[in-house]
Order: sequence, then structure tokens, then C-alpha cells
Amino acid sequence: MKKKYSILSLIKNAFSNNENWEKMWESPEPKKGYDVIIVGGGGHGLGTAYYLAKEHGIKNIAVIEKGWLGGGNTGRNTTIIRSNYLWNESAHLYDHSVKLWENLSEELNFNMMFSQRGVMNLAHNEHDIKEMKRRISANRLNGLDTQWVDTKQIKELVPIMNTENLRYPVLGAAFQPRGGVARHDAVAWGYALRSNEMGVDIIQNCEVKDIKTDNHKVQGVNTSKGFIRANKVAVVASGHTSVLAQTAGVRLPLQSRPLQALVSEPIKPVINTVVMSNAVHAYVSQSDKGELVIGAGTDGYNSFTQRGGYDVIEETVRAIVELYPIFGKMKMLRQWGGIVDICPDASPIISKCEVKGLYFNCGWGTGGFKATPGSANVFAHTVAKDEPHKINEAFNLERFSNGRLIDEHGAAAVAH
Amino acid sequence: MPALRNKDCNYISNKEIKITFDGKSYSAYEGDTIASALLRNNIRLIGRSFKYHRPRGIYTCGIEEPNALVQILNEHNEPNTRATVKKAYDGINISSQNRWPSLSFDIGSINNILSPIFSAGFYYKTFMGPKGFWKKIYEPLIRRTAGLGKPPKNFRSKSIHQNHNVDILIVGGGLSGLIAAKKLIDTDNEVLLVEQDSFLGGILKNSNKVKQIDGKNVFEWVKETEKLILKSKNIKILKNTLVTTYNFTNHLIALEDKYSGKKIDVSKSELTLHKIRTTHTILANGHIERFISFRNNDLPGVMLASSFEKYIERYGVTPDEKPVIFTNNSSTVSLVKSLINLDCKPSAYIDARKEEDIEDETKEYLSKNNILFYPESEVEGCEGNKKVEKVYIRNSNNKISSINATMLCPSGGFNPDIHLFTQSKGLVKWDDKIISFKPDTAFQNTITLGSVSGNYEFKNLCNEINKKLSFLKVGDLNLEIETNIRDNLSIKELWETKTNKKSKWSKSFIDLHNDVTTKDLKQAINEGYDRIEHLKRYTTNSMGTDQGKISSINSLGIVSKILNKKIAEVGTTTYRPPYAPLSFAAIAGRSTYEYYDPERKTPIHNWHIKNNAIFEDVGQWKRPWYFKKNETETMHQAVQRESKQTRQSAGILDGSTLGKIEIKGKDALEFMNLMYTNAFTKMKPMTSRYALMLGEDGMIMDDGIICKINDKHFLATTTSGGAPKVFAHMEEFLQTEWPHLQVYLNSITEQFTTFNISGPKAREIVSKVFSDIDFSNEKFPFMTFKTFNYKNTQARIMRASFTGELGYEIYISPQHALELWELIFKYGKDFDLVPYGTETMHLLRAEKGYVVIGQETDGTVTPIDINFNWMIGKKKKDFIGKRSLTRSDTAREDRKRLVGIVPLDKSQFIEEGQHIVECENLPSKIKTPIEYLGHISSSYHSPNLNHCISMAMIKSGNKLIGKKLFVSTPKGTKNIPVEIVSPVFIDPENKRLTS
Amino acid sequence: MTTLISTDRVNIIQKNFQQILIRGDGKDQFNQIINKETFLQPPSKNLEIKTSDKYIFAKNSFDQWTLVYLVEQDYKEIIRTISNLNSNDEILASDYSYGQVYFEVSGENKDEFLNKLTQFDLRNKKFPDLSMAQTLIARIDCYIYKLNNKYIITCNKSYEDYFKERLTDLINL
Amino acid sequence: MILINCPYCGEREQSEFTNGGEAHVIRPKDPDSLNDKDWGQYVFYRSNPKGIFYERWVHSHGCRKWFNAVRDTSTDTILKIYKLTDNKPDISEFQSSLKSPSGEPAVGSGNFAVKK
Repeated sequence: MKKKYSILSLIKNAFSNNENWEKMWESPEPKKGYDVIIVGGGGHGLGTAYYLAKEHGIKNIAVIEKGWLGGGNTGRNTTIIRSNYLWNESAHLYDHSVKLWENLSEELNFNMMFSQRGVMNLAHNEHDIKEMKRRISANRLNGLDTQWVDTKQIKELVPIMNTENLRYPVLGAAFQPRGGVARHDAVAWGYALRSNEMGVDIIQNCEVKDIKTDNHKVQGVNTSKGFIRANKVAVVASGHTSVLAQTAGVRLPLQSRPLQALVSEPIKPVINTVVMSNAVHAYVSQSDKGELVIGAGTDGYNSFTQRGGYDVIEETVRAIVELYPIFGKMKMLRQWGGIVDICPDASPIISKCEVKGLYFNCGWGTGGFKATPGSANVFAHTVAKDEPHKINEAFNLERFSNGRLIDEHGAAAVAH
Repeated sequence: MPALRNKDCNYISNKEIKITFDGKSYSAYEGDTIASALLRNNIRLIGRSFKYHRPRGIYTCGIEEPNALVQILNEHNEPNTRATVKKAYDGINISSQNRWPSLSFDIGSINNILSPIFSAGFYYKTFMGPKGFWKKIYEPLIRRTAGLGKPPKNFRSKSIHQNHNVDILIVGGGLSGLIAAKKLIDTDNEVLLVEQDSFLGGILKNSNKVKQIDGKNVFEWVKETEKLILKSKNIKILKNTLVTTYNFTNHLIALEDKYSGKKIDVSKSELTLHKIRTTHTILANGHIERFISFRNNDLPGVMLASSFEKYIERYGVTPDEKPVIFTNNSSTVSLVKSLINLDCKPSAYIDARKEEDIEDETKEYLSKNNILFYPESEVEGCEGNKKVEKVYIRNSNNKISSINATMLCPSGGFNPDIHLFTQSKGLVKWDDKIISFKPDTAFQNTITLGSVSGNYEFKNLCNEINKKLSFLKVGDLNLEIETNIRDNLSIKELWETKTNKKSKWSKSFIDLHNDVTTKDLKQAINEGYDRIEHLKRYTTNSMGTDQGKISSINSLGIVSKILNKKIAEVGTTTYRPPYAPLSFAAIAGRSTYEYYDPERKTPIHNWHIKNNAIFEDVGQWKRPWYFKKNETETMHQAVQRESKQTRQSAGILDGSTLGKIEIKGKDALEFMNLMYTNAFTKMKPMTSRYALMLGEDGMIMDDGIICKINDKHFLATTTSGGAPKVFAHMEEFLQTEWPHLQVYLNSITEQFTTFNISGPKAREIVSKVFSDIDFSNEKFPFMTFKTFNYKNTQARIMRASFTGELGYEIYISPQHALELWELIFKYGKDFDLVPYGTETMHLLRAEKGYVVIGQETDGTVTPIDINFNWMIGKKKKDFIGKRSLTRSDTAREDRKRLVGIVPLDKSQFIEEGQHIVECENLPSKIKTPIEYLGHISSSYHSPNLNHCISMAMIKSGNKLIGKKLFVSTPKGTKNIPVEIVSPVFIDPENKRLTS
Repeated sequence: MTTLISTDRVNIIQKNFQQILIRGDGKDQFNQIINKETFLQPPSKNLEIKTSDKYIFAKNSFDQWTLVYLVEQDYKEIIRTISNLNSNDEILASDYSYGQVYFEVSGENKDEFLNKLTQFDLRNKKFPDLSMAQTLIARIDCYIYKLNNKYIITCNKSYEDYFKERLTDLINL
Repeated sequence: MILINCPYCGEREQSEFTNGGEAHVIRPKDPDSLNDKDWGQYVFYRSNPKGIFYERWVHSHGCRKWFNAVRDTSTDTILKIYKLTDNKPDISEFQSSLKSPSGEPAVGSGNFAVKK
């Protein structure tokens, strides 16, 4: 690791007026060919390049990004991290990710600001309570730390929450202390920094037009900067994955929908844990800069405009103002949307396909950010070994034929 | 002492008001903003900057303000309020923000001393210290210094929404907006004119740039035009209303402050959110002056030139008698004229343009009033202790001199306010004449007029408007506009001035709100963040509450210089709605708190309340959960009582919330066979049957009872939660897949109130109530129904029950519901009839092994999994979901199956949601995952069997009957030994049902 | 009939009417049967209303009509009409008499007041006289009939209290 | 919010409608004749184009009638509304403003504000 960052490096550079910090990553022109091309320069894509280089010794890699690094969903989510999913396969995958999060800052020597302040899923009716009690018990048997908290404990954790005097009172919550939030840009930049150091080419503003195949074997990609040859192509382009898959004749069961989020203006600390409420579609945490980061539900129709309908913002703010009345006196600073690729069973696809050398990591829907390191790690294994890792074995394409779905709709009414 | 004021300002009344700022009281005038009130009392220091806690003053006179954010203590501690917009009123109590202990002495300014270390993105490069330091030390410290205002206090809003549907929306009541409105008077277009200030006029009232219109002074012209508009039949005006969001298909959001300049009456709605649907949108929202980066350009006392002029013209207050003016364009001469009119004089006029480019009339005016004039010069920087004291000027031959001054007014040129235009998804283009972006191709019906479209020339304003509005065919309007300044703007590109001061602590700011210096931009580009979106995120440039209104174009200029690219190539970051921070209370409107979601009540809801029912939310319905016999009875006791009494004598449940659908038509039978798993063909008329509905994936979606009146007329019930979904599901398949089927559907959920009475004595009670119906087993067998006339209304009784007892479901018109319910109780008293709620219903059906959709089924359960194989019409060619049942995984042998579970030690209780395992104990700290066979879906203490009964879904459960296993407990490590049994605990032969 | 709101610019009166919901294909045979049973000719254009002081007969959508009796009928007659209609296979008639609530909204400011609860365009050019619409008012599915300068709004009875609270709460905000 | 012109009720706001996903997906006449893979394609796979998309809408808070629409998913503009009984308009009738399969449209995506 050449570039070392610490308080010492900050002091050293202060003396030279911060003028000779080194470039974190180069933006070269693409070479003629690579062993592996990763399409999509978000957290998952850059992470895959990092683990391919670090754990599988494959360095002749190009990460090709249509826009700018981390410009897709990596830069548009509500940064929530948790692993309290219902089914074993999901719990193992997401917890593999949380474990990697826990020392990602050290590993990349780039501060992810991973703050394990706990994530709370509120129960607003008897059905919610039953569903959460089941998930807590399943999580416990899978070694996760989810526990039931009653209204009194909730009020201690979040004093500003209005638990009784609202249309659907808060009856309790499932709380995972190891859950939390992290700085979303830092993931993309940290992985870019370190994979570039290991020789990975990071190519921005280079859009993949289509994937070239020849009798069921991948040849390379046609891009806005010409054709680039590759033995293996790994597509991890979230909302655009099915558009690119189509060019290789592969059909994916994805629907791309806008998912919106918003931030408030910055204020002093007022809420120190992450609170999610599936029943009323409102998710809130407060960033270290003081802004409330609030997540909404998905829009009801397919769209690639990265901007959803205003009615969805209204739905979310109605719920937030009811749950936290004092937020009524605050103001929304910015609203935006990403494009999330949703699977019929609200679980991802990390899988090979019928075209040799072509791999897909997509379908994360509304819950992709939390899985960034875990997904990248097992996807690197799948690409390197041409065999899925044990953890992502179940997340294959065949499940939509044999019916072995991993239905996380319960958890993912909108999983954030 | 009375506050300073200019003589003839038409927009400020001379009624004095008292305001309090940081504990001290000041006097001001009605119509003042907080900023103009403070400037009247010569207050320059108003806040501390976000990151370095540097002293900050009032920088502008409007929505673009980056510094003057204050807290309104008497309005629930509202944080981050723009002092330059919020109107003051008598008794307003304001406090500054982000400083401790006080504004003048702030501990936070230690950040300024450490600022060389706090370079761009420093927090990514440190705070990674030893394990746990981030959670315990670094993060809490950062969070405490972050944020600006303190959180609000106990607040409940009453803001409301107001929807509008208009033909033309005019955004901005300035000169261009008024001309457009005047053209549209009494045409057949419904027009809405929206203005953010409390007065119309825009530049006419905010500056000295326009002298006369058609010979009248500007104030008179605006008053006259306003009167004409108000008299018109087709134009409405909204003042104090700021348009914040431009959505798709011309749908705009505007926020009206109803209490602008008044004390808020808490019983009324203080904010109204206007939601405007329009055919055409005319953006006439003007321009915003941008600043210039120079050394210490953030010192209190630096204020933009046109803002200074606006305080003079609009608010009648002169912030300073002899400011230094520093400009790169021809517009600032009107400020000089305003000062001269007040017998004040700028202490220096610094113009960056070459001498020959500066207009002669400006040079003559300056020399006539012998004002110190520095052509082809620029301000190198300024210095002072918490306010401007010295200004350093670099003249045309590069020599630096300094003069004393207390205020410095820069003007870096004007940006068309394209925020709303880009929100409408239109494209903008760089214009080298005005050195800024201006609107180019609109994506929706958007027309931009005046300075927002990059046209700063008053002379051809009218023909621009006539041309652009010609498609409305409303005739031309021409005005004689006389100005105080040269008509077309001449400007020299200037983003940042040179400084040779190499000190680490001298800062030239590019974003005042988030403390981003021009050095940070250069450093970010060195580190590889050269894409404009990366730059914004790495340095947080223009991400503050002002969204960089006065500085974001400057940052593009500086970046394009560093990368030596054209600014159009650098591009802009995405303008994200809202235009200015938008109140959450206004967005929520009145549909929050108790009105968050509609509440549905059954026709006999009041009876339940009178009989101390405790309610449960089921979808939007309020359903009785259980009935408290007396004050002290707990839920458990009530449910045990209700369950026992129903099995021993009789119980009655209000089932009105269940969905009811009427299906009629020639092909009704074929339709029902396709929609449900059951075969209805051989079903006899006037009988009923329990049925399952699957999704196409073969998983159970809903259940209900189907009554067949005849092959062409069915009545179906659904679960309460599933009612809308099932009705929509039926309509979808009928219209999109099988339009050839002649079938009609009507939802009749609300047309019948439903009472479910069951128990051994049920027959006696109903025979008394409906004396003319024969309830004998022969005449009224199980799963049949009768329709009859009850007091001239259609009524129906079906013999079925969800409790496993002898039971009847009575469907009665809502008109006679209460009367019948009370009649049943009159007769029921001698048979010990008890009203019961949903909890008892869940317990009784569990005793019978009946499933509940959403509890035993979770979207991954097929009919076979819950032993309903017999309900699948094998001979049926097709029904929704049939094919999915034979997929390899769905037909797999070891799928989870429904079983019953009883604890070996009858006194133990099994919790719902727990899991069935094979090991006796669980390790206290589970590291490696533990295999489980399935989960407990339902668990109750049965008063009728005197032990806990549970239902569970376990892998190959049907093969494990009789096996001994264990069930986990929520907290403990000792599992409960249990036995797997059949899920039907009471009356497996259904004798009670069919006797 | 109870008066809910009565100000100089908005009046809302709660009423109670009998109503029949009819489904059918709208062809000649359907019109003849309807005419025979109700002595009225069903409107044929979508969203069109035929009315007199005794009834409102509206075509709500492609296969649905509502007949609202403004003057109380003998309820036995209504039940008889419904069963006669239902005797034809290609018609479904349901008694909607007591499952609905009805509000008559009049007054100069009625449009602006209703537009605080719905985004529906009430202007004449988009919502002409003697026409009807199904839309959302205060987040509830409603039918709204436009008679000369007044509306009749109906929704399901279970929403009655919530709907009335929303109307009365709004009048003094 | 998008304005949708319901063929039966006229122009209404999109919040009154519910989207029904891809249009012209016919339910197999004889499901038992399909193998698991083909049946999986019908149940779970729908096309997800960036550009011209044939989709279904239902006026769920209005006349409750289903109808079809052609929409450009890269700009959310509705190009055509047609009844279920009308036949499918040919794709050549519409031209999407996309520059390349996954690129951004010249006007309307809201993310590329500057005219290239």
C-alpha cells in the first residue's frame, strides 16, 4: 500500500500548503484487451476489481464506467447497513458483508466512517410484531445480534419519536446493534484508490454500447472508446444491467424502478440510531454532517430518469412528520433518485449465465449498499473461479425456473 | 433609539417594532426582514461558518444568502432560517447559530487555527485510529460540532395543501412577469402569478436600474398594473409564495408563508403548499448576482453590490455610507447613483475592465462626484478583526495599495436563475456574452422571459416577450422603459483575484456556506477528483442549504481554468429540487398525525366502544381485538374467557370488515374455476365452500368462502387485508386475459354487515331471532345458505364457522345492523352469549387447525404445504398458479408442511416465531449458524385443552408426526422439548360443525 | 339530512339516498331491460349524467351505471327492481342504498375548498355540468356528480367519520 | 407526476393509476405443455428496456379500466395511449431520444443539463 493516510500525512501536507497530495487513481485510456472487464464503476464494481486483484491475483482488469465513479446508486442511497434478513441464504450473504464493513477502513486505509449505531425496524401492528419475532429468532440461530425492543426502550434510544399518539402506534421494534451507516462515496473512492494501486485500470466516461459474444462465449465490449477485448466480462451496472445483458442475448428477470431519497438541512445531533418503518415507508438516520438522511419507497413504474414522482416524496414526509413531530419545523434540502433493479423475489442475482465468461451481479433492488463489500467479495470469487462461492450459490438464475426463490418481500416491503 | 431609515421608501411602514437578537433588544420597522432590521442597528456579525467557525456577516438580501442563518426561538426553535427572507414582527426572538458560548467569542474557531490540517476530504484520511475510537471518541466529537442550528422543540403543524389547475403559471412578479400578466388580462387563459416577496415589481423595487416606464415612476407603474390585474376575471396573484419544485408534466410546487411578518396563530395553518398543474409555465424568476473569490472574501462587511442596493431601495436602510465597490461589469453604477441620492459616496470604485471598455457616462459620473476610481484593477484581499477594516487594491500596473473601509461590495456578474428550468429537465447552454449558462431547449411547455433567459437588455424586453408569447395570440404590448444604467451588460470574466500572500491561514472562499476555499478545488483536482460531480462531493462545494446560488458557476470557471477546458465542457452538477429548503410540515400538509391514513369503522363501531372493546388495526379498519369485562381484566384473561364461553355456550364476532364480492354473468362458473384452486362445477346451488386463491407463482395469496347462488351468480368473501387486492386481481384477469368471458363484478363489502355467531347454543339463539327460518340440521345443513327478506332488505344466513363450532354468518343491510345485533344479544343473554374479538378468533381457529393467510402463509406456501391437496380441482384444465405447483422445487418432497406442536411439559408455553431444532440446548453466543427445521407460526394457551397449542411449518413435517423435537425460547439457552402432532386439536371429526 | 358546514362561501349538507349499482354491456337489449324496470333511459356516453329532481342516472365507466334516487322511494320497490334486473344473465344489479354516505357541496368557494383535499380539476372546461367522475378526495375513493353549481359526493360508509372530520377540520384552517 | 390520459375518463394525475408492467404478454393457453424454464419466463421475466416500452395501466382510483400505453422510460414521456382492444402500434412509429442503448437522452433525463 503505497499511499498511507493518517493524521501524520495531514500534518505533513499542511506544511506544504496541501499542494502535493498524490493522485488517488489515474484515468487512463483503455488498453486493447484485458483478462477481466468489469462494467459499472460503483461500489460493487470497484470492490470486485479490488478482491480479484487482492485475493485472486488477477490484475489485468479494467473497470469501465459510463459516467463518473460512484455516480450511480452508490451515490444515491441512504447508506443503511444491516443483515437482519429472514432467510438463511440472505442472512449469511448480508452478514458476510457486515463483517467485511467492520474493518474495511483499516483494510483500505480510507475512512468509511462505518458507524455501528444500530438499525431499528418498527412494528406498527400485530402482523408486524409476529413477522419480526420470527425474523429475530431466525437471525439468532444464524449468529446475528437482532433483538426485540419494546416501546420504552425505543423512547430511550430515540427520545424525539412519537410512539403513541399517531395513526399506527409503534408497538415495538427489531433492533440490530451491529447495523448502522457508512459514508457512501468513501466506499467507491477507497476501492478505486487501492485497486488502481494494484494495477487495475479505471476508465471513466466510457460507455459500454454492447457486449460482443461469439457462439456462446464472450469476446469483449464495444464502448464509446472503441472495442476492448476480454476473456471474462462481469456486468455490475445496477439499473442498466438488463439493458446490457440484452445486447448479449441474455434475458434477466429485472425491472428498473426509481428509488428516491432526501436530506434535510444540517442540525445538531437529534437522532443517533437508524430507524426504519416498512409499514409506513419511512427510513431515517442523521449523517455526521448533521443532515437527516430519509429514504422513500420505490415508484410504481419502470423508469431510468433517476428521478421519481413527487407523490412518493409526499408519502414519505407524511410518515416522517407523524413519527417525529419536531421534524415538521425543519426543511428538505435536496431530493434525488436512483435506478434500482428489482428481482421478483427481492433477492439479488450473483451468477454465471448461458454465455461462457459472462457474469452478472445485480437485482439488489432497494438494499444494495449494505451488501457492497460482501457482494464484491463473492462475485470476485465467482468470476475468478468460474464457480459461485458457497455464500452466493443460491442467488443463481435457475431459481426462477425451478421455483427455489428466496422471497425477502417480508423484509423488503422496501428494504433499505 | 429609533432605527436608521431612508426617507422615501415605499415598502416599509413607519410603525416601529421591537425584536430580540441574542438576548439584546433592537427596534425596527414593520415590513423589515430580520437582516434589514439588524442592518438598521449596524449589526455586522451574524453567525459562524460551518467548518472553520469563522465570523460571518449578512452577504446578500434574498434567498441566495449563504451566511445569515438564524434560529427563531419563539417559533418552536426553528433552525436555519434565512434572516434575509424571514420577515421580522414585534416580539420576534432570534438567536445566532453554530457558536459556543457566544457569537463574538466562539470556541469553535479553533477549527480555523487548525484549518491547514482540515484540508478537502481530511475526514477520509484520518480518524481510523485504534478499534473502537471511531465509535467512542471521533464520531461523537464530529457530530457535536457538525450541523448549524439546534433541533426544533415540541411542534405540531397545521399546514395545508392547495391544488390548482390553471392554463398559464407565471413564476415571478417582476418586470417580465408583470408585462406577461398584463398581456393576458381578460383573455380566456386562466392565469396564476406567483411572487416570492410581499410586493410585486422585482428589479423595479429592488434596484435603481429602471428610472421610468411610460413616463411614470416605477412604483406608480407597478401599483397601476397590479390594480388592473386584480380587476381582471382570469388572473390570480399569490404573494409571499416561492416556487420550489418543477415536476414532470408541468406540475409545480410553491410554498406560501401565510404569516410573513406576523406572529403565528398556532390554531391556524401557518404554511400553505400550492400544488399547481398548468398547461404552460412562464419562468420570469430573474437572475442572481454572483460573488468574486479574493483573500478573506468572507469577512463580515463584504456584501454583494445589488444586495446593498436592494437594502437601500427595497428596505430603506443604508448598510454603510462609504462602501468600496469592486466590479467586473457595467451594472454597479446604479448603486453609485443610489448612494449619491442619499448624499453618501463610495470610498472607491474598482472596475476590473480595461479603461477603454468602461462606459464614458460611468467615468464622467464618477469624476463628477470625485469618487476614487481604479480602472483595470482588482481587490487583492481585505483584512480586519471580525469585520472589514482594510481593503487591498492591485492597480493596472500590478501595484498593491490599501484603503480603510468598513464595507466592500463586489459584483461578479449575473447568472440567469436556471435552477427551476433544469428541474423541468430542459437543457442549458453557455453564453459568452453574459459569461453564464442560460436556458436553451425546453423539455416541457416552459417559456423563459427576461433575465432568466439571459436577456439583460430592458430595451428589447417587450419584443422578446411579444415574440415568445405570440403563440397565445393575445396581441403585443410595448412599453417605454428608461434606465439608469447602460442597456446591454458589458462584463469581463473574473472568478478569482491573484494574491501573493502565501500564509497558510489566508483563505479565498468558493463556497461560503460549507467553507470551501479555491485551494480545496485545486487540491481535489490534484488528487484525481477532476469530474465536476466528484469535486462537489469530495469538497462539499455548493452542497449547503443555499446550494451555491452565488458561487457554483464561479467554481466551474475556476475548474475550467485549472483543467484548461471550456466551461461548457466542464458542465454543471445536477440542480436538485427543491430550489430552496422546503418545510417538511408543508410537504406533509394536513394528511399527517391522526389523518395520516383514513380510518374505517364497521356500522356497529359505537356499540363496541360502549362495551369497552380494545381495538386492533387491520389494514385501515379498526377491529375489536378483545372486550374488557372490567377495568382490571388483562387481554390474556379476556381472551381465555371469551374462548371458553364460545366453546361452552355461544360467542359472536363482528365480521363486517371481510371483503365481499358479487360475481354474475353467463361465464361466472368458468371464471371462478380459473381464479380459485377449487372445482365449483359440481357444487350444488345455495351451498358454500372454503376456497384458496393462488398467485401465478403457485403460492397462496388469499382465502375465503364462495357461495354459489347458481352457475351464473356467486358471492365470494375475502380476508379483510386482502379485499382490495383480490377485487383488483379479479378485474385484471377479467379485462386483460379473458375479455371473452361475460362476467361482471361488484364489491359489496360495505353493503352487508356480517355477524359470525358460533357455539353449541348458536342454533337456539338464531332460531329465536329469525323465528320464520327452520334451522334444523336437515333443512339447514353445514356449508349451505339461505337468502330472505328482513324488514324489506335483502339478508343472507350461511352455516359456516371459523371457530369449528356450530356457527352461522349473518349478512344484513347496514341500516338494520345495530338493531339486529342488539336483538341477538337480547335473546342471547339467557344462553350466555359473549362478544369476542380477533384475538379469540385466532385462538379458536388454531384449536381447529385452520390457517390464517399472512400468519401460516408468508407468500412462499402452496396449498399442499398446508395439507389442502384435496382442495385442488385435479380434473380442472387450468387455474391461476396451477402450472407452478409442478415445478421441481414446488413439488419437492421435503418442503415445509403444516403440523401441530405441543410441549411435553404441559405447563410450558411456546412463543410464536421461535424455531424448531433438534438440539436440546443452544450455546449462549451462537457463532456458527444452527440448522432449524422450521418456525412456530401460531401459539396460544388453549383454555379448552388447558395447555399451550402451536402450529408450525416444518421441513417434511407430514412425515414427523409423533416425533420428539425441541423449540427455542426467545432469550434462554434451554430449549423446550415438544412433540409433533396433527394440527387439529379439537373435534377432528368435525362433529360439532355438522351436528 | 344534517348540515355539516354552513359559511357564506361553502355549505356542506349530509344527505341519505337510495342507490342501485348496475353493471352491463350498455347495448340495446340492456337499455330496454333497464327502461322496462326503472322507466328511465340509461345515459350512453361515459361520465354523462341524466337527472331530474327525483333521480341521478350516471354512466360511471365502461360497464357501470349508478342510479341515485334523490326522493325516497318505497324500499320494497327498489328491492323488486334489483331482483328483476338480476333475473337477466347479462345484468348485475347491487343494492348500494345503505352502504354509502352522501354530501351535497355548494357555495361560491366550493371548488377552492375541495381542491384543498383533491387535485382533481373541477373547472367547467375539464369537468362540465351534468357529468360525474371517480377520483380520490382526502385519500378516499369517491364518486363526484356535478349538477348545476353544486356537487354530490359519495363514498363508502366506513369512511364517514374520517371524511366528516377532514371537512370540518379544514373549514377553519 | 406524469399526466395520464385515461381513454375513458380523460387526463388524470398518475397517482390515480396503478402500473401493470409490460403489455402484450399473453398468458400461455396450455401451461402444462411448457417446461419449467419457459413457464418461469412467463411468470417472472418481463422486458425492461431503456427507451420505448409497451406497458399496462389501470385507472385504479377512477373507472378501474385497464389500458395500454407506450412510454419512453429514459424520459418518462408517454408517447401513445391505446385501449386493450386496439392492436399493438409498431415500434417504428416512435423514436426514442437515446444516443445509445444505455446512454442518456439528449433532452429530458434531468441529469445531463448542459447541451453537448
